[in-house]
Amino acid sequence: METHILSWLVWLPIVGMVAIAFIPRDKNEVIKIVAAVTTGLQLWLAVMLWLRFDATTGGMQFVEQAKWIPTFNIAYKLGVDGLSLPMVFLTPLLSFLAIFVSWNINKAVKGYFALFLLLDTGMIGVFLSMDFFLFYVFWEVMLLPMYFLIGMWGGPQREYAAIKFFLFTLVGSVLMLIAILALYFTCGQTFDIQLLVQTAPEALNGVLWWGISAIKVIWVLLFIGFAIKVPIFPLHTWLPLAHVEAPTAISVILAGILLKMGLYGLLRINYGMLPEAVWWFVGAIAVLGLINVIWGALCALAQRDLKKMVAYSSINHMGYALLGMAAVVAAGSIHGTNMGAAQAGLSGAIFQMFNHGTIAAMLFILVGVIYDRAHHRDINGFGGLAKQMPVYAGVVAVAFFAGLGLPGLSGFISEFMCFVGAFPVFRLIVIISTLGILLNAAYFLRAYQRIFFGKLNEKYSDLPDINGRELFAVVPLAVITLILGVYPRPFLDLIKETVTVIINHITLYGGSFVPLP
Amino acid sequence: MGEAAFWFIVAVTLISALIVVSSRNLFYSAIALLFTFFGVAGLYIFLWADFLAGVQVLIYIGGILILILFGIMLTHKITSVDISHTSVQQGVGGIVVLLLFAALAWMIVRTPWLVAAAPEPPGTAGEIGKLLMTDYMLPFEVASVLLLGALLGAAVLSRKGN
Amino acid sequence: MEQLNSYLIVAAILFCLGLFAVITRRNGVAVLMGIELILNSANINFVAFARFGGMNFSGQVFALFVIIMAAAEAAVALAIIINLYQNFKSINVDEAQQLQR
Amino acid sequence: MNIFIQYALVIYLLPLAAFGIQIFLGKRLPRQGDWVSIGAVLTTLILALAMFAGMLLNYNPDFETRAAFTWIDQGAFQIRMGFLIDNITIIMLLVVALISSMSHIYSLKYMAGDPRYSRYYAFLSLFTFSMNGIILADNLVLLYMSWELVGLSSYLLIGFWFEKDSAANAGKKAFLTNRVGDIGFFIGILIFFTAIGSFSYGDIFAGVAAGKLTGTLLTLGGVGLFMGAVGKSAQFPLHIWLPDAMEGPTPVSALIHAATMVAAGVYMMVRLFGLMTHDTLLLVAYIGGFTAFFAATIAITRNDIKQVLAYSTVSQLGYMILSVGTGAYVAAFFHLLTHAMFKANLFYGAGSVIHSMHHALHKKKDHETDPQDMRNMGGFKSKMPITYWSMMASTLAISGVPLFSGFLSKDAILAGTLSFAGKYPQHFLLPVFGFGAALITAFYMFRLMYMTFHNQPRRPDIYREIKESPREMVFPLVLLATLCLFIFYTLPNVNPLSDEGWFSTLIVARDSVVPVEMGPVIASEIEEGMHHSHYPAMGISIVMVALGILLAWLMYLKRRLSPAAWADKLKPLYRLSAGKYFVDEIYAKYLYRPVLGLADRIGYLDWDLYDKYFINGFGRVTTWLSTLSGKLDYDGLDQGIIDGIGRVIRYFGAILRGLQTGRLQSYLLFALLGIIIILVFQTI
Amino acid sequence: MDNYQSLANFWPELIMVGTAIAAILMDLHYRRAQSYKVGYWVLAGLLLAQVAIFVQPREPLTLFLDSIAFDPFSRFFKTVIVLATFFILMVSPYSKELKHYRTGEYYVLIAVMVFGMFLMVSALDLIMVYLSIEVVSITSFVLAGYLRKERRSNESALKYVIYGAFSSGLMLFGLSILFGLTGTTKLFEIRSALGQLDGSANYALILSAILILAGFGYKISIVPFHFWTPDVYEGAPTTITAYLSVAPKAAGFAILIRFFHTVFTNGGALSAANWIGDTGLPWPQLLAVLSVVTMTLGNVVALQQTSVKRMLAYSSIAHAGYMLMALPLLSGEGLYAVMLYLVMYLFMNLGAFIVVIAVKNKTGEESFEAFRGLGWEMPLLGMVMTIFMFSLTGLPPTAGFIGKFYLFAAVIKAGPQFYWLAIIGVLNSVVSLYYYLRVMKMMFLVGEHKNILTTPTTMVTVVLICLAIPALVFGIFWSPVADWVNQSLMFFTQGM
Repeated sequence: METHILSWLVWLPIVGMVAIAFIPRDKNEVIKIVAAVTTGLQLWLAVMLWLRFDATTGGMQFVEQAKWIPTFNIAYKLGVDGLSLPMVFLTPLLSFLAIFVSWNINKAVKGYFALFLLLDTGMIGVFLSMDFFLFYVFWEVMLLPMYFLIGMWGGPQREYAAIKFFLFTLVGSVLMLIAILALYFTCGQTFDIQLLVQTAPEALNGVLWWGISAIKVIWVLLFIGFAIKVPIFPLHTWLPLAHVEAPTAISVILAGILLKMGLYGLLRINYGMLPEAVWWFVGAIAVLGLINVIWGALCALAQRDLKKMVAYSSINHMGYALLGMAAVVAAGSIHGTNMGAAQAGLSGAIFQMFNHGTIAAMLFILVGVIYDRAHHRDINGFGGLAKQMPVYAGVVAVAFFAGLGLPGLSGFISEFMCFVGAFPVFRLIVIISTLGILLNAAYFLRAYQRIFFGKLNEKYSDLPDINGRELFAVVPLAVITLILGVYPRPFLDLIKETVTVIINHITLYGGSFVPLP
Repeated sequence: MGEAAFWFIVAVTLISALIVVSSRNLFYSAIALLFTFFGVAGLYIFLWADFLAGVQVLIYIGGILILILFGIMLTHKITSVDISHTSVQQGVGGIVVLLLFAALAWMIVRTPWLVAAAPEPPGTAGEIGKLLMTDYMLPFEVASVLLLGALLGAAVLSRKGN
Repeated sequence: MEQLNSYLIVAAILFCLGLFAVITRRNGVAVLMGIELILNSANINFVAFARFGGMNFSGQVFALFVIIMAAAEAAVALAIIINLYQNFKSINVDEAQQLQR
Repeated sequence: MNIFIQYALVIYLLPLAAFGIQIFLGKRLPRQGDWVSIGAVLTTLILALAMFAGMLLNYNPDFETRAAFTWIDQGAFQIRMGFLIDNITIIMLLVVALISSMSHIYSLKYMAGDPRYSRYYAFLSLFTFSMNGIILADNLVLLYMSWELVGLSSYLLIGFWFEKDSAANAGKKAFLTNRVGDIGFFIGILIFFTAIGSFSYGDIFAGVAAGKLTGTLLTLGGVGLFMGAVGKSAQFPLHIWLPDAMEGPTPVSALIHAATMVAAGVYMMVRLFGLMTHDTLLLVAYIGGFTAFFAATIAITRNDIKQVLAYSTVSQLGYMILSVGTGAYVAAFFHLLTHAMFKANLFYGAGSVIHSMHHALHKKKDHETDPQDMRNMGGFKSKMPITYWSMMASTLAISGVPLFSGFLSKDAILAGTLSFAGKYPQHFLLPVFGFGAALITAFYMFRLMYMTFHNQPRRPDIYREIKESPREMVFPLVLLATLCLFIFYTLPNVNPLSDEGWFSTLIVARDSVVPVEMGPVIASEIEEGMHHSHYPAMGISIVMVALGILLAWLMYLKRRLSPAAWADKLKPLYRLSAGKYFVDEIYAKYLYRPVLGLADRIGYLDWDLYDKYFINGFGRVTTWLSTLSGKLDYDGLDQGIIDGIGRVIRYFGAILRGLQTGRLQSYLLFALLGIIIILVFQTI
Repeated sequence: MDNYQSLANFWPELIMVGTAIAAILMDLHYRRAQSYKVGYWVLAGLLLAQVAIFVQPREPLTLFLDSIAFDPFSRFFKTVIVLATFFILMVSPYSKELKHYRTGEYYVLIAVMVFGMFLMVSALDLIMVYLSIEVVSITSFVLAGYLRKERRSNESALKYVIYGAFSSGLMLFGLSILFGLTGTTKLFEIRSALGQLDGSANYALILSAILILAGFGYKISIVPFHFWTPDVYEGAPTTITAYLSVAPKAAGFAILIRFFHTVFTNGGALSAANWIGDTGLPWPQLLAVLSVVTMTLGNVVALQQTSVKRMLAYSSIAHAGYMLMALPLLSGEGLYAVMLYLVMYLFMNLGAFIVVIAVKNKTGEESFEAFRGLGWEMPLLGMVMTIFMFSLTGLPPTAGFIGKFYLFAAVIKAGPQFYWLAIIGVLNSVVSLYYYLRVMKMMFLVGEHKNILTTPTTMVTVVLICLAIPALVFGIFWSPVADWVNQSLMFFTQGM
């Protein structure tokens, strides 16, 4: 497109960041407004993109390409398809709302919002990059602001959380770098993701490294990188800590967007470039998904810290998406080419990514609301707040019920689709993981009861209800959750063709898959 | 120049070197070093390097050894009787060095060195001078810069006051 | 026994004695002496190789440069040692241990 | 779109609109907006009546109309959402609309003055909306979604008085217990979808008929679906939530936990009866029969008036499930219909009593006495005549006394069990359960009536303040009491001993679509058999009922037999009954606590062990101790894999740093050693 | 080219010698307080030398009868050295450490050292190899001990001189063996002589190569010849530490690459070159192991440090390890990557050290504690330090990432048998993150938020910015550097 809408999306926050750099440091309000306007504009662009997106094709759209470092075949290439569009919409949305969530930041405001905008660019860049090198650069660029945002504005253990987050993710991403380079040199020396998707399966076919198929080696390296971000058990322990210690807005971003990058990477890179390995590895994905579901739910059930509980619930919810992703093998001939299940699973996984983005964001914002007022998050330390803060209680109820997958709210549909998709292939795993639905309900309801029901804790008899600014941050998310929960087609229609493309690609290279019980 | 003379010189060189590394008295070490240098100069003569032998005597004995003696005196009160010194880690060091020597000796014995017969040259100074003006002119000049730098450095470090 | 190998062995012994001095002597000046031994041993090698390798004067020239360099190095090293002595009142190498953390 | 669909759409969406208005604007509307909800629900009642009238005019047993649209279209994966309307739907819609309207009206006074009055009506509307979704669904997805939404509204209404911990707990318990059933339901759906590729009833029936899903999988699918019913209809072993659900306001109990929502399970089984294999149905029958008997035995020893009714509900639902299991699913649906009326009425009556008690206690400023405990009542008959007589009508109905509706439906069920046992004699236990429960039902219901309304007042002080409830509460009582008469179900026939009438004409048994080689239970055969066992069943049941009433009469009215003495004589049994067979305790001990313990342990494992895994074993003891002391705290940097690895790295770092002694000559020595090592490495 | 003609292409070196002499004369002219002005004369000479480098003809030649090479490869390294020297000269007058001393000779010595390094990067004769290394060594001994009234500096100089003399003694012995095997001192002739050897001399060859490696290894501080590095780096004036960590290291890599490539390979085009190890010498494995050990040791020990300066010393060891990683591959890409890395490393490492200088100027300390809260107090310093630290870690979008990227790309390209090396390399950079982040943590995360703003001296600020901008920009757009490196290597791949 001649409008360069994608470039604008990516670079607008940087413009805002530069603008903020020139504002005197004591003009806090101005800085916040500039940040809000920047992300607001970005959101508007994202909406325009959504509206102009052509849902009838599964290919890349709005592609922009420019030479960058020709000697290494590195290009500046952006593009969007049904897989990335939801995330490209979600990123500015959450960024915009997070700006308002962080409105009462008053320590080093300038630095905070500048870093925040840098983070914004990094995130959206990951979803838009169609060049592997560019992708990696954006992937890493996020780390720096994230480190400072957690480390400087976080909770009591912020430094520890920040460095843990940083180290974990870096381990993953450096392994990813090795994989990227291995792909580059074995598949015709290109970083172009679209090109690699076409060439990699052929180029790597039959290549053995130390007696192991090269495809598997690269797959595993990439998988570790993405799994840490998702995070997939047992690489998840950075998450509770980082989520708990991060300031509210950053928890929102972490849960809402950063976790999705792992799944996005798996779908875009692992599924796209190494379809053959999908067949080999899919059982493990399903099992890991199951573990994520059950483990995350049980851990959430054990928590007393509300934010930590929500953090573990993220692990749990990502498990559903993994199950959905594993469903893609249903399209294989062994399962009677059950395209329906594959479609349901994969669409469900992508939908789950988006839904968890909105729902987890809501949850974290709401946790922040209560934390701002009571200055603690101990589930057992409240009680009877429904009477004192009825509006807040209502909104939290919406968020919690969305989190536990109540029909009518979008999380239900995506979880449902993930299960429906995975069931034909992974019967036992799905059956066990449905227990997750129960545990979900258990920990959410338990927390809700302890916080809101019962006698009002006298300590909090003058707690003010949620205020307008906070509501402004939550309501759009709740509305999206509700609308997509009742009528998901506006979303699902957009990703349909892309999902079909992915499934066809994977079945094209369908290997020998032995079904699990 | 018989074989006996050669072995005598070798013996002087090595024994004095042994004293250098083992004497507890720094002065004795320095004096022994003198003999070592002389011995090496003698070996040079055996090796048809008369010019080099002269240089060895001039620079090593006339220059470096004197420097070392100065060093000893400047760092010890001249009246102090006790300029002895001790050694550390002799055991481990000895083993390592012996190992290394074994490796070297093995190498020396096993390697087919480049050997070519040649007549004894009438004098070496001329040939060396020719080389210094042709093939090794650059190193020759560089050596002068090196000396300049060393001179300057030594001066900087040993200058009194500011 | 005027053979290449005997010179080489002598050089090797001298080299090892020099190394031994360097790694065991506590006194800086004594260490310096060890270094001189090492350099002399290398020089013997050069000259011996020159003699037996068909009277190749390159070796002698090399030795010459080594001697020059040794002089320069000795001057600098002694300057440093004297300087150290002025600050530490000792030139025992192993007492210079401030920089060990 | 025909008129039925249009009506259905309005019926479906109107309560939702009311819910939205109430939630957002409720408090600002005049009268806190109760008229919005009531208006909406009365409109649905009118529309439902219109549909009912349409059905009667049509008088076609095979009437059926559908409408659907594509809700999700992902190419190969599609979900179509839609309505299926047939006679069953219409009757069910009417039941829900009627009882819901009654509850709305009843609540006008019952809930007056509650601080969250508008919220209450909002939730009621939400419930009505969800329930109608279950009824109207033509596919498993909408069914499941509505199913869960019903669970949600039930959760909200049970826990409506959330300041009470017991209420909040009960709500949570209801939701979670239901979810257990729903997991099975969900798996059942998955099995059917996977085999057939569609969620629509039509496609699924066609698919099963075409043999796309057979064998054990079909049985398991059916069992899965049935598990949903077990949860929702409070069948053993998931019955535990329903008695607790009585913590909710009484109109809610009447509407949700007696008449409609709990019947959803039965409704679903009736709808999907054709998919059940013989084995599934056997399980259904036994669960139902056992529950009917089991719950009845618990009801005997309850002293809380609502608890008696709650267990009675469980028991009656067991009847229906039993009936479905024996293939007499029409009878089950018939009982659902009659039960909705009389059980709602009983609850309203109980509510009326409690309301009155409340006022009395309030006047006396007595906060200790339990207003629901029948031991504080007695002799209310004279003070609350309308309540008494309407409740008496319902009691007769539920006990199965001729001339009342319950007699007909219960008779049909019992005939069904006899017919089934006749066909499969090895399952003789089923009729035993049925008749036994009939006896006990009559007993505990009359016990309730006698303890509450007859004899001398046990607490004269309270008795003095008792008075009849206001109009808004009495109206539903009278209306529903009227509907307990058999006549409304047998018109145009007037034969108190036969259920022939509009109902039996319009609702006829359809045969299972399960392939013949799987030995389906043929509903029409059972129906056929019922005609033969009709009179035997009637006879036995009348005897049983009479026995039950007699026993109650002797014990509680005439005091010829002492309940206490009998309890003492049958002590073990009495204890079991009084302790509700300790199901809750068993669950707590073997289910909740282990799961919570597991969660704690996993959480601990995750955070304190796994996360600290690489740290040396000594640290573990301290963290263990700190966890024991209830603290999940962790100490700064000494945590985490990263730190674990970091520790290892730093440990080696310290060793390596040890090499950096600062002693020059050691350095030189190390360098020489290095050279030798390299040399060895190189020459080997 | 004969000696006389050679002079025409010898301008940069001549200019540096002339500069040194002129500086000595100027130093006589200035009084103590002004003696720092000598630095500007040296700076002028340096720039002149750079101009000379720039205008020189491009085609490769050998000068002084094959004594030194004159080629783009050496020109590249000379430019790197000039750049590093330039920044050091800019900053030195503002270092408080040096304020107490007459600094005229300091600059003269730097000029001599530059001269030595120029020769180092182009030496083609064993004598030149030896002498040039000695020129650099002797001057750097003196510079390390320049703060003669400080014990730390004395001690550092002593350790340096003994370690240096020891290493060069080892190297010399190795060179003598090489000479004995081949009978010549010219590298090209050595190669052809070695080419005719049969396997019987392998052992001597190995021994001599290891001893020579000790000499080079000491210059670039690879394990186990690194021991001097932390102590000397810590004791020396910080300006000199910064300088030592960049310029002589670059020169050391240049001479290592040239020497080993010229002597120990079959001399074919780089892409097809083979180690003489066709006879069975396991060079690649040796270098790979040394690289792994070096980077791991550097990183792991750096974790323990309490002084930022010393931490940077270890980190520079680790970086030597990274660069060494590309050598065993013996591919054009490998050399390319090393050279590119050196350029990137120049900016980030100098930058980091200059920040240390600025902090020391302010607080008088170099420990981590000295950095507490500095990010708030001196935001600019904090920002540039962030860039340098992230660049040293190798995170995009900084120059350090590009350097690492090329290194790892070269390793990966060499084939699966080197993947383990790459994986260890990347994991090492994760470890390194930990201690680099500690600096960030001290600067920003801990310590209260002060509102007093201070800035370092203007010139230091300017230099820092001049270093930070490339450290950032080359992370995004590095084509010019890549092209430059490419041109400098082009001829190399066709044999010298």
